[in-house]
Amino acid sequence: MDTLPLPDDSTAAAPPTPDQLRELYSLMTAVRHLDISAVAWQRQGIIPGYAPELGQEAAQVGSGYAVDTSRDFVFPTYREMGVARAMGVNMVEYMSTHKATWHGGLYDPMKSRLAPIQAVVAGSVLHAVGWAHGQTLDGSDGVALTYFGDGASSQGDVHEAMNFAAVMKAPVVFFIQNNGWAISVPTERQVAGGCVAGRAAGYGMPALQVDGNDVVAVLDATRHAFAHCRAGNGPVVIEAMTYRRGPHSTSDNPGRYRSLDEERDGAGEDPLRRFRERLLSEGLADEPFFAQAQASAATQAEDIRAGLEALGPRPGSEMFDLVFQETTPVLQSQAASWREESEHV
Amino acid sequence: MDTLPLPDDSTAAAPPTPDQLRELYSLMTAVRHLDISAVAWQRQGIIPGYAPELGQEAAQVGSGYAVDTSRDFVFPTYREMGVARAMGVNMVEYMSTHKATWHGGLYDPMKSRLAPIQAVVAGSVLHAVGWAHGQTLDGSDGVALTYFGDGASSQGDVHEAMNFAAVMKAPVVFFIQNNGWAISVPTERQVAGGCVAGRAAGYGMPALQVDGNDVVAVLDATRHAFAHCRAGNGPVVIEAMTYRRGPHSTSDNPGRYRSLDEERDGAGEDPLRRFRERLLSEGLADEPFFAQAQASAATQAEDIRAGLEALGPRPGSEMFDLVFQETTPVLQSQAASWREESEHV
Amino acid sequence: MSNSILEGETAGFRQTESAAGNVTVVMSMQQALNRALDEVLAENPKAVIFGEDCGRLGGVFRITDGLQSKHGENRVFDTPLAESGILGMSVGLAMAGFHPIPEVQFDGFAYPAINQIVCQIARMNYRSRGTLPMPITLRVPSFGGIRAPEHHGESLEALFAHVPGLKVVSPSNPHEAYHLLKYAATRPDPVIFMEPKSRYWQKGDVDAADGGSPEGAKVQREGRHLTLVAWGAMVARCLQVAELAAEDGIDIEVLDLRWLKPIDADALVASVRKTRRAVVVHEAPLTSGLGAEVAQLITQGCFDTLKAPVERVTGFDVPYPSGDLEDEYIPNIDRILFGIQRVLEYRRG
Amino acid sequence: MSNSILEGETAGFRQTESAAGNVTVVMSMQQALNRALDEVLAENPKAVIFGEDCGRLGGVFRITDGLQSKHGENRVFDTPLAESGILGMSVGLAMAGFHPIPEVQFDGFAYPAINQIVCQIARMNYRSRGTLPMPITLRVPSFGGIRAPEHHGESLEALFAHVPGLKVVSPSNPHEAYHLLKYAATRPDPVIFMEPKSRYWQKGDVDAADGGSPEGAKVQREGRHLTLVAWGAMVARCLQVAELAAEDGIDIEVLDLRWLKPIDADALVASVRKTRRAVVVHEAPLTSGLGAEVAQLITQGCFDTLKAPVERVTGFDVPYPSGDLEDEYIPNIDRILFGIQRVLEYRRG
Ligand SMILES: Cc1ncc(C[n+]2csc(CCOP(=O)(O)OP(=O)(O)O)c2C)c(N)n1
Ligand SMILES: Cc1ncc(C[n+]2csc(CCOP(=O)(O)OP(=O)(O)O)c2C)c(N)n1
Ligand SMILES: [Mg+2]
Ligand SMILES: [Mg+2]
Repeated sequence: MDTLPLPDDSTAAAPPTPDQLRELYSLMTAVRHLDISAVAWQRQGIIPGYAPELGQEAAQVGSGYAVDTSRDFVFPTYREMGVARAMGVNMVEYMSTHKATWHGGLYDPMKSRLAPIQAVVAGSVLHAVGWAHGQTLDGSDGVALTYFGDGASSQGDVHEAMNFAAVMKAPVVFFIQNNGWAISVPTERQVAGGCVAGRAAGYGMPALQVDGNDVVAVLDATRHAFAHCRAGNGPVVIEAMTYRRGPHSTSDNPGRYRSLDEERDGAGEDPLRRFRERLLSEGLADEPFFAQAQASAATQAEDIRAGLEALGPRPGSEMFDLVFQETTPVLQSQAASWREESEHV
Repeated sequence: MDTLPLPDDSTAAAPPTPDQLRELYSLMTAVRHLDISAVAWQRQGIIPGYAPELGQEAAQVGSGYAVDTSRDFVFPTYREMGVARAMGVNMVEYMSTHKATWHGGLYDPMKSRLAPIQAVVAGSVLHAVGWAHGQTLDGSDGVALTYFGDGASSQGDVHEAMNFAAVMKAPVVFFIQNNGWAISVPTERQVAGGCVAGRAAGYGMPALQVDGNDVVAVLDATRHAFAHCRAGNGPVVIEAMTYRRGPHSTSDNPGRYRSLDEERDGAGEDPLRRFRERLLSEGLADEPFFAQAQASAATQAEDIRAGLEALGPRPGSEMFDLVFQETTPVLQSQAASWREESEHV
Repeated sequence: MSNSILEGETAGFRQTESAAGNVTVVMSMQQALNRALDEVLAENPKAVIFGEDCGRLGGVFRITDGLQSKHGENRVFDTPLAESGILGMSVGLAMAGFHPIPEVQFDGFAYPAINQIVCQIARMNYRSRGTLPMPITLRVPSFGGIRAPEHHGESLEALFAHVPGLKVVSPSNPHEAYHLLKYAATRPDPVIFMEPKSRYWQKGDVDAADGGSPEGAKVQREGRHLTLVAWGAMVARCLQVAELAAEDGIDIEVLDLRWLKPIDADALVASVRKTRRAVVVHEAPLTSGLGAEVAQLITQGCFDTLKAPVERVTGFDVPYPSGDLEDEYIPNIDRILFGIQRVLEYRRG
Repeated sequence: MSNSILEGETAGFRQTESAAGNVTVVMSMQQALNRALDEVLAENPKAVIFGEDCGRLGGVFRITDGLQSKHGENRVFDTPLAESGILGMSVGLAMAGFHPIPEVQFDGFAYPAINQIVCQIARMNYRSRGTLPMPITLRVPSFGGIRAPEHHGESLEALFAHVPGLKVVSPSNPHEAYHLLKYAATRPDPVIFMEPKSRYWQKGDVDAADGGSPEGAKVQREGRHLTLVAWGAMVARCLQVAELAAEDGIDIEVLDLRWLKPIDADALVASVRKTRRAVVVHEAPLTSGLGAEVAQLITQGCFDTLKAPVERVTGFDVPYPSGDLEDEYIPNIDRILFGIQRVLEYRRG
């Protein structure tokens, strides 16, 4: 399961340069900081809810960093803040979904190359396959990268997507973050066979299972998978083994289903600290660099908070105007009576 | 993929006796005869449609014969006439579905141990898992046997069923008849990875791929699988490689998507003729036996035709009476006005 | 399914010239739909057709007959047997700039795809604030009447019409089929195109040059005494009923609703303000069927002129039955006449 | 979702004795549902509860809190994350003699299971000619109002009510919740139990000994001038509206429909024959919503006494919006009052 024959154009999957490694660290630091801040903002009432990605920074930043936003397209779930950040998405617009401003987020998916936030578990995995097949039909070389969880792997749509992709040789990377939990249900009660990557062989697809807490390993696997897809070899499964260190969401209380001991044992090493030690030991970064990354992360989070606080509610008329490209008389008349009644009050 | 460690109680999977072999042959002959007759009946206007199982007699009779109707339960599709026959289901009641008398057929599923005919592709695979889990909860030793096709394997429900069954160690035998086609779509454009059995490993389930045109091999595999399940070892996948020799249904014209040459190459040896030759060469049956089996098959088919022709339409009141166990005032009043208006005319 | 239903017409079209100089061609609805798809593929290089058995076989109803060999395997292709997959894939193709025209083989097999239809196709334009339009035309052979197996005779219009973000249309004859499909398949929004499968092989005049307005409802027969509202296969039946009633001096207007979402309330109200009586006919079960919406729109718009409550003649609240009973289930001429009678004879209590 | 919504009540129940000697207990709807399930499990050894996070966690809304530790892992268990799997498995369990009480975690996640619900659960009794009953009680936390993520605020009652073979019920307060769930979960037919999630933490009196009839609709407030028809969370809102209207001398009857299938047409007609005016309120989009059915049943039964067409105050034909806009979408007090006003001021043209 763990090997993927490199396509000819192997420079596409070259190892990261020192600059890139430092950039990865800065990104992970920013993501970690924003994630912890968002939980605090929820407690402070600035946002009504949030789904933390604590512990998944390496899996998210490593994979998102591999995306070529000039041609690829990414399909997130509700927990891919780190991917969005690594891809350079406007983070106020991204976080607006958690402020309950607009479900899909306010960012432009076409410009960002990131599909709208998806709250249906496994909801967009098939979209990635369709988009990828569109590349084949167009003769383009974009690759679809679709994220989902260990829990999502149980959904029928994931099977249909893998089968379609493999039958059609669509350029899709199925990126599973196996974070050990689907809300309260641990992987061993969710994923028969023990891992999602093990399913790929049944579809005649290669799979890479990687240490999802090692950002370089994740980046490397993702780059390999992209190169494989781009060379016309069909879909690839990547399963990044990681851990959801926080609650499922700010509404969740993990104490009801796992003990602190279990958390400590399951979580393994902190991906951020681990990367930091690696950079230090390899002499690629020093304390001032880390301090600077941290300070920048704090500034970014502050800016995002300010942006979120400045964000007013969307005008109610958007409810009506954004349903269709071509509106209907019924919607227009509903909009008119909505306007009348809300102005009247 | 092709081995299944025998559970301790290996007598449960004993090879068939000569009497049983002859019975299998008689059953296959009866099924073949009824199948060909049913196509003729459709042409004659006796029944409006039919889904032939020509070529799948070994797969169906061999597996259906393994069922212990005192404790197991079988979940068919729309093409399991041979299974029903091998299980001893009343064949007029079974065939009534093709006379458009009642969708599920008129047989009693509880007494027959055969769920109603299922027209949704992959529709009942999950039912088998639920029924099987019920055996576990009850501490009973029944096994669920669920049939589906190569086409059906693409449905999300099959994945959910396999995953549920494997996670819960439910006593289910997933029996795929890979007959090469899903209407006009050949297996290679349907089943990524080339076979359904190859998927089982991903769920940590054993799988047996058998020559579906060899009735003894099918019986043997099914008995092994039942013994495995009954011993509490969880689900098993059996993929019987066979061929749909006829059209998809009496509405279908295979000439539009496959040539006669392709049919000849794909179909392989006729399972009935092959079994006959084996019985002959092993000295287990002779020409008078075959003639007798054929005569009996013809009589049975005639009786079934007579039974079907005698079958009147069900009373319209059943439309209302069979919706619920506890009817509703709305249904009663609809039934009343239906009765009034149809009597009035 | 009986064999005859699935046998395509192969003969050439018979042409006649109308007074206005338009050329009308006699063809079946299957032929009209096939021709419309052929033209859509020719006119829009981004249009793609796919589904179960759509390619080589040309569909179990032959609606896509010949299209793969003419337009190539990239434009018309078979998918694996998974409806959620087909519709989910459509979303991605639309995001990539295509105009997907998927087929669900039969009405009842839209259910496995409902999640993708309701939660994805219908909402992606909204969720993405208009940046990811979903120009998806989902063809669904629909409704009953062909003595088919279970799940092959369903009427899902009430479900679809309730879903924000979908548009729903159903043609009643070959002419409507040709024009409405060409219109639907060029829209930037998702349209569920419900084809009345029992009418596939009925022939009728198609004037390809002049379809009239493709939007809203259409009066298929003018009348003064009562409005019959119907769609799909029930329109032809209502026209038959109107002929019969005419023999008794009852002059019935038949309104072909065509668009089941958005519903043309103005047309309903205009017709019933004139006739002051209405019966709505559909195959789907009564309760929470689209007939309730139609009746309420009429009542809302014509309350002061209505002579009797709007009557509904529909399928019953029972699962669609097997062939032997389907004539008991689908509104037949007698039941529609009884409904008309109830309305005509209504006296305030 | 905000945190407070999901915080369970842990304090003991406050008891009071009524005039009739019945003991009423003050509890939240979450507590009432939890108690009902506890009793159902105790009374019927074949009852089993399962779904996503139902076991150890006790459900994201804590409705099954403590039931696994009390009744064991065979009676209350977690499944993998697949709604079609959960409902499909329910069919098999029912065939094996169990009474499954599955949970779908949120309304919007019933869509992936619609195929199993519509084509299997609702039809198995019919298909099997009554030999395979489907005593399945599907609990669905439903409707909006909690500023939740997308797909967590849906109203599926019109869809469910249209499906032959299903029964559908929704409680409006803790007392109804306790009794209707106990009733639903002991029926031999499939019942969709729609829980108004925005009301889970509201407390009310529960008289466990005396629930009254569990069937049909229920007048929650008597009135003379107009009938407000509602279900689920909208009942409380309508009661509020009635209080406000009373200040203006308008005496409103509030009819809690409770059963959305079968609908208690007699109760609707009885109420509106008295008040001669009706407004139906629901959160679901207007078009093809259950309000159309309710309105049509009223019109059909009260045509000669109705003073104005039945008015519908509902969600709009738009996807359920994000938290910031949900108060614009869900019928609020003002919109209901406007609807009442339109009915009261209606004059024939
Ligand atoms: C179809 C569907 N069912 C249920 C839910 C409710 N839900 C949201 S997240 C979640 C768990 C998902 O687990 P996993 O896929 O492992 O992703 P993770 O949350 O661990 O990132 C559930 C059950 C949903 N959003 N969609
Ligand atoms: C959910 C669903 N989709 C589509 C169909 C229409 N249909 C009936 S049989 C069939 C092909 C099934 O192929 P396979 O599973 O290989 O079984 P076989 O017919 O070969 O026995 C199709 C597409 C259906 N009955 N159900
Ligand atoms: Mg997870
Ligand atoms: Mg097949």
